[in-house]
Amino acid sequence: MYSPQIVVEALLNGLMLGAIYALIALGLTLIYGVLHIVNFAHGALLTVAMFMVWLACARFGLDPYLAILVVAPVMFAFGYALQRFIIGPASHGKDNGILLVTLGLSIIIENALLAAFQSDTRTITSDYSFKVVELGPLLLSFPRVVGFGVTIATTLLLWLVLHQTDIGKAIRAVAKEKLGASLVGISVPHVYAMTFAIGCACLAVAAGLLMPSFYVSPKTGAAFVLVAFTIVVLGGMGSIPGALIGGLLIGVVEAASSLFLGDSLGQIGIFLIFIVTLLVRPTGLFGART
Amino acid sequence: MLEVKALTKRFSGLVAVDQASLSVAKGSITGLIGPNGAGKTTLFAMVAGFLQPDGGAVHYDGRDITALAPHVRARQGIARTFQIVQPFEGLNVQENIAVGAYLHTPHADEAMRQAAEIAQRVGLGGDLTKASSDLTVAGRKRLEVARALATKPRLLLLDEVLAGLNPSEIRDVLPLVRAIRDQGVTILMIEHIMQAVMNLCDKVYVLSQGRMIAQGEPKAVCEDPQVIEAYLGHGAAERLRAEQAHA
Amino acid sequence: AEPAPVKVGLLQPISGAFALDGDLARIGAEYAVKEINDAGGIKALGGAKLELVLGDSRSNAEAGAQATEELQSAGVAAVLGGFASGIALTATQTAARYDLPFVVDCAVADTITERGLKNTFRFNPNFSMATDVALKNLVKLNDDAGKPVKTVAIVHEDGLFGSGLAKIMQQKLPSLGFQIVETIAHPTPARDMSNVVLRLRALNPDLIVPSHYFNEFVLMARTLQQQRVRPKGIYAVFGGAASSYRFVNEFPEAAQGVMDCNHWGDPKSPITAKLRETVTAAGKFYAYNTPINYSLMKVFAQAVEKAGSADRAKIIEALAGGEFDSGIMPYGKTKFDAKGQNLSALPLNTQVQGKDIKVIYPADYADAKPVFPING
Amino acid sequence: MMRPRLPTLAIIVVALATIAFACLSGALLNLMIFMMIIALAAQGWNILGGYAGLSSFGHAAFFGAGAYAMAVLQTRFGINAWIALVVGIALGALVGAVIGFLSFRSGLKGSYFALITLAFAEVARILANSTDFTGGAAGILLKLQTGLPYLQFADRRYFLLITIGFVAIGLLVSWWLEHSRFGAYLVALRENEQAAQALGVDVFAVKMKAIAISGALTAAAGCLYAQNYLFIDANVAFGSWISIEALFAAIVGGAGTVLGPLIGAIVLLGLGELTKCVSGGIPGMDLLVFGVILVLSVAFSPNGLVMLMKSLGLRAPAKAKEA
Amino acid sequence: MLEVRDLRAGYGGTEVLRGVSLDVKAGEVVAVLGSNGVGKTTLNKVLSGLVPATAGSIRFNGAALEHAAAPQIVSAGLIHVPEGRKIFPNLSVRENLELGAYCRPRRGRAEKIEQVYATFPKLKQRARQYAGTLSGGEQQMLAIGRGLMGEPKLLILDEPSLGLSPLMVEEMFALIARLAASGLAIMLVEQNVVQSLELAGRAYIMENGLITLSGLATELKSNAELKRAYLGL
Ligand SMILES: Nc1ncnc2c1ncn2[C@@H]1O[C@H](COP(=O)(O)OP(=O)(O)OP(=O)(O)O)[C@@H](O)[C@H]1O
Ligand SMILES: Nc1ncnc2c1ncn2[C@@H]1O[C@H](COP(=O)(O)OP(=O)(O)OP(=O)(O)O)[C@@H](O)[C@H]1O
Ligand SMILES: [Mg+2]
Ligand SMILES: [Mg+2]
Repeated sequence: MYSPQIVVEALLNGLMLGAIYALIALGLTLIYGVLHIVNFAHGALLTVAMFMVWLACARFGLDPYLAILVVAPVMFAFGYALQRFIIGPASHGKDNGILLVTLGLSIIIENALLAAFQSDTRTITSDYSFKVVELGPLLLSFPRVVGFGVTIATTLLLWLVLHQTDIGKAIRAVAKEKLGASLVGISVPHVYAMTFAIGCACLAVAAGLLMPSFYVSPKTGAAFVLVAFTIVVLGGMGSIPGALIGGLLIGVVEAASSLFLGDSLGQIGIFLIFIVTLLVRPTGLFGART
Repeated sequence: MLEVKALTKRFSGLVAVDQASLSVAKGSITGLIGPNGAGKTTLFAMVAGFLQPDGGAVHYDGRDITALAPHVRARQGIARTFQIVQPFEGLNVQENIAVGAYLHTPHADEAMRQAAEIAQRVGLGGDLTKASSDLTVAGRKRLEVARALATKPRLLLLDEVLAGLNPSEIRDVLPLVRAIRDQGVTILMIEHIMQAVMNLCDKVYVLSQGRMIAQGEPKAVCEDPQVIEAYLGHGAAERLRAEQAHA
Repeated sequence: AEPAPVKVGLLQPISGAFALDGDLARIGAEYAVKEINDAGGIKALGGAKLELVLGDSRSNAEAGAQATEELQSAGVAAVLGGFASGIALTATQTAARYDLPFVVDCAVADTITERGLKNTFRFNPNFSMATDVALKNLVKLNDDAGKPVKTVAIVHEDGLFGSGLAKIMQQKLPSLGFQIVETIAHPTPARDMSNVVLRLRALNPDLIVPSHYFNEFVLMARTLQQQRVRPKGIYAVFGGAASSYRFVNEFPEAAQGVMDCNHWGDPKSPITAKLRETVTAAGKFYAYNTPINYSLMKVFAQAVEKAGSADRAKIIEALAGGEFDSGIMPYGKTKFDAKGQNLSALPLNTQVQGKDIKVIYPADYADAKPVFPING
Repeated sequence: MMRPRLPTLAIIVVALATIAFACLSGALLNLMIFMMIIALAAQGWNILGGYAGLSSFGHAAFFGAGAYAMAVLQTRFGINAWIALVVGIALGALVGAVIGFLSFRSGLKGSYFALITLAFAEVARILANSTDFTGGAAGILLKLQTGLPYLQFADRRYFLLITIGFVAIGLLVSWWLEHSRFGAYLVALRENEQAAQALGVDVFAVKMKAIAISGALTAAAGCLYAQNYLFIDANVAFGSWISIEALFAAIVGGAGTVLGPLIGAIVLLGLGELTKCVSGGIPGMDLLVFGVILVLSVAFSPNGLVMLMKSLGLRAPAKAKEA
Repeated sequence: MLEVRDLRAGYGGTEVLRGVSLDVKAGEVVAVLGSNGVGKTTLNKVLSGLVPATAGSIRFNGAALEHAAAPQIVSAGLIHVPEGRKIFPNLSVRENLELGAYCRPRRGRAEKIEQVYATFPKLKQRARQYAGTLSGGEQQMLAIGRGLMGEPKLLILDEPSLGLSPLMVEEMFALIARLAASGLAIMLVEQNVVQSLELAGRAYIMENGLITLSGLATELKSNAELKRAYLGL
């Protein structure tokens, strides 16, 4: 039906978009893996990061990719404070509490942004926005290609942090054994907050990668949450490689199914893949069985 | 009553239970001992239906029950306790036990009454309204036993219910186990506390690295050099010998 | 003594997804109320002032119904607005229970007036009317340019609005000599338009007919530009962005030449310019909600004058029977039919030309000539 | 656990009905109908999410099934509203059974279960949005015609009474759960599935029953919604807002308690209306305040409002004694 | 080195420790014995900062620790090897050991690990294996090894022999004896009364949240009442 060139281009495009999904899912899966919470504020936090990037670019004239270097530390600190001073104390460590607190936070953040920025849509125009990478006959969007590369690098970096540094090991340790962690002198609330902070920093990176070709409004993040959840479950909750592979997979599935089913029905493709995977492998692709 | 025939279980490469067989006579107390990680708990899980074996069969009362779901086995009279205790944390002690009692009565009042009675029997009579999460390890082990008893089992599988008790407490529990047996419940128990094994068991099986390496009367098994090598150690064997001589 | 003011409800999405639209509408309505009151209020009621009561539909149907109930409790003489079809459908129904007159602004679903609710009127054109005009003008546009367009691709969002339009287009375009090569639906919000654009690139239609909201249009236009897809024209119907100054400002290149058939105020009226100024001064980008709600308020005031009373039944009677000046909307005389639809309502065709949005059809209101085909 | 007795429940229901009849009209009546619909949906959620510990993020699937059954049967097949209501409720149970069969057979629980229900609801939403049978994206408009056979009333207090009746049924079901073997089994499998199995609980069967009951109650809410607003589309009926609303109300009120969902629904929606007053013309300000209050309420009543009331109630006499 | 005076603590409303006082001197092995549920584990948790003390004092090498947080206590060298091991199952054996030194500078960590390996050669064989897949006895060794990595001045061992096979129990006590011989102060909480008293210099008997008896292990061993209550003789 379609020429091979279009199909290849669509799949590559899906792969690259999937990388950004993966980056968003990365934070989510990390937070899930350690804090065992489904973070409903993730979408809203992505929106916050996107607004920060927008501010940095539109107001302070920063390059969107350079803006990541500024926004990531800010989001890191913001995430740290959020978990340490709000989510942690308010939820009393209960699953239902966390659910409500993160849902409540997403309402707060979304509406605070609405109050501050109105429901207006913001975009930035950068030199890259319309640039393409020509690969023979294939036209690949430059921001997407950058996004793909940065995602892979970020995932690797995260992997290294988790496996080579003390804090990384502490994060993994706390994920499975809180009491034992306290007994070797790890401060569990600190590690929780660090995990949340890293998750938020990942969002900052994703925001920087998205903004050159996307828009932001107070509700933008919501468009990505559902797909991020799907990826997290697909890859196996708490699994970093799972999030990466899951993201790429969902990107490709989305591209293929929207090419052949249309964009609307194509969304079903994502959910069907998700449902079938769970029914066949209830802990996701890389999830450990409990 | 229970025949375990050449059961095998693998966990991705590791053979946890390797062609192990045992049989439990009706009305007896049978022991299952062996080093840590020998596969004892795994074997229990297969008998109770929580794990599907990769080979072999489980016969109960002469019938092959290998394919039955755990709740069906429970209804046929097989009850187990968990080595790592698994109380219903949100329920109090009495409610915990009542869940077991519901197997034979749909009425809430009756189930709660039976629960109180059983709690009394295992020594939890004073803790009926305590949250199960507030019990000590030993309390929770009793709760495990009580819940299992509430299902009115004919075969009771006990997994290290004596661990964490001090010698005098163990001495107090031994009659309880015997009393359960005397009321017609056949018992298969995993235990590391040899004092109890020697005192209670009619017959002992020794599992090591998934294989059954010895079986017989407790005393004979403890003399078995293979068992001493793999499980008891010379020190413990000495001590046991000394104790037996005393008794 | 001062006569009792006439309360009029304005139901708009002040918060939620459509909050921006609600805001623009409010500016228009407030402007009209001020004008009317400054000119001495409702003469028939001894100079009674209009008092605007705002109802927030929060961009969803239940809240719309709830806000209508609240407006009813506040004792309004009528409700104006509604904005989105889903909200308008439930809100008019709620108002119907109280025989509360309800004049819909820009919700386009035909069904809104087709249920025969006595209280419900619609100021703006519905789907069918708008598409008829859109198609007529499209044929004219194509004929005038020497029929460069043969193949058409329809891209629409999959909600009530986009799907409804696409359906009508699919029915009618072939009989007008256009071949539809593909109809592509996408969800709102869309995360990505690349796949849509890739399909368009493969199909290479002469004309793209999009109907979706602002964000998706922007995404698509940017991706089209990036992927170097250059159709002979983009002809939107109720396009969320093609009649948006924000789009024109931020993406002048992608916006160039895009045409839209949409609600649009008379560009030649001096009030249009004033409204634009007011909106811009508030730090917002001008769009059609402002002139519509401005004009709608004017129509309402005339109806009250005609009724000579703030009584609901009388206002309904006046609305049903009368002919009204249409403010700055290009509707000639507003006149509602038996079902409550304003028969003279009419969308305009606009095109982005340079840094401005120009009206190209119909000739009566046009302030520029169409540039078509755009790419050679 | 807080276990209200039957007379208490009866008093609450009668009180609600009296309030409805005696002193409400217009906006408040409308609000209360919506509260009851949400309370009913939340009660459905509570059976599965509260008692059985299987939190669902996709109760919209049931809500939508009910709503669409109601709308499609009446508009397409001219079926009587009451029959449509019964069919809608049955359909909710059936959808529950199907989702349950698939997910429980695969042993899904926790977040995995929550998210697969969400996926089912999303699939339903997308399908309903693109199928002509369900009116596609245009949704379905029900005819405004009052009279008992149409389940629409000129005096809307009667409709409110019907919604209160359903809420009462929901309360009864929860009450029964707290006093029956089935309920004990639900809680047991919530706390520890393996242990429940070991005690002879057919976990799969119990879960299937729970999701069917849960689906039926929430579908009833969907039916009533369609009948009240007379318009539904895919985003209304299958949108994630209702899944969240149901879960929100149940947990804020107290998951796994009889009165939690009702109290949660009343408090949340009441609060939503109240905060509207504080917006000060700034868009989003009201919801912002709402969110802040929500977080604070979780912080200070971690087990739900029901438990908070209980502990306040219990502490009061204790203090009296000290004095 | 450790001085505990009139320590009180509990969970929620219930008080578990009702005024415990005890001492551990440098280089000494002290056994804490008692029936189930008397509060031994709770005492350990209070000492290591997991459960807050409601009253009383804890002095460790002169520093007041009753209000200190866990990391501070670990840094001070008071290290608790908990009941049920609580190792990190998803980390490798080596990583578990590395985290044992979380509160210590990275320098010299490798040498310390080698020292632990020397004490527990089995752990060296399993260095790269996930700790969760170790056998019960190996996990107990790892838990102690992890404790040693924190450079303890006082090591609290809570029921190290629980659930271990007789052979393992034997090995475990031998090991504790070796650690004690190297000069490390040890507070040993055990149900295995006989072997504990053989190993310890002094012992405390706890009942119902209070210390009811204390003395030299050799004396306590022959205490008639004790024999009846705890040894089942
Ligand atoms: N679900 C599982 N997945 C992988 N390996 C497992 C699993 N369950 C048990 N094992 C492994 O199987 C072996 C046997 O374990 P099992 O629990 O049966 O031992 P055990 O004889 O009960 O030991 P202990 O006396 O310490 O309780 C162990 O090596 C254990 O790590
Ligand atoms: N987390 C907790 N919450 C509430 N009560 C608890 C908790 N942990 C322990 N308890 C209670 O505190 C008391 C003392 O428990 P602790 O674990 O300190 O006893 P122990 O002497 O270590 O017993 P064991 O020999 O069984 O380990 C017990 O009555 C127990 O029920
Ligand atoms: Mg075992
Ligand atoms: Mg203890």
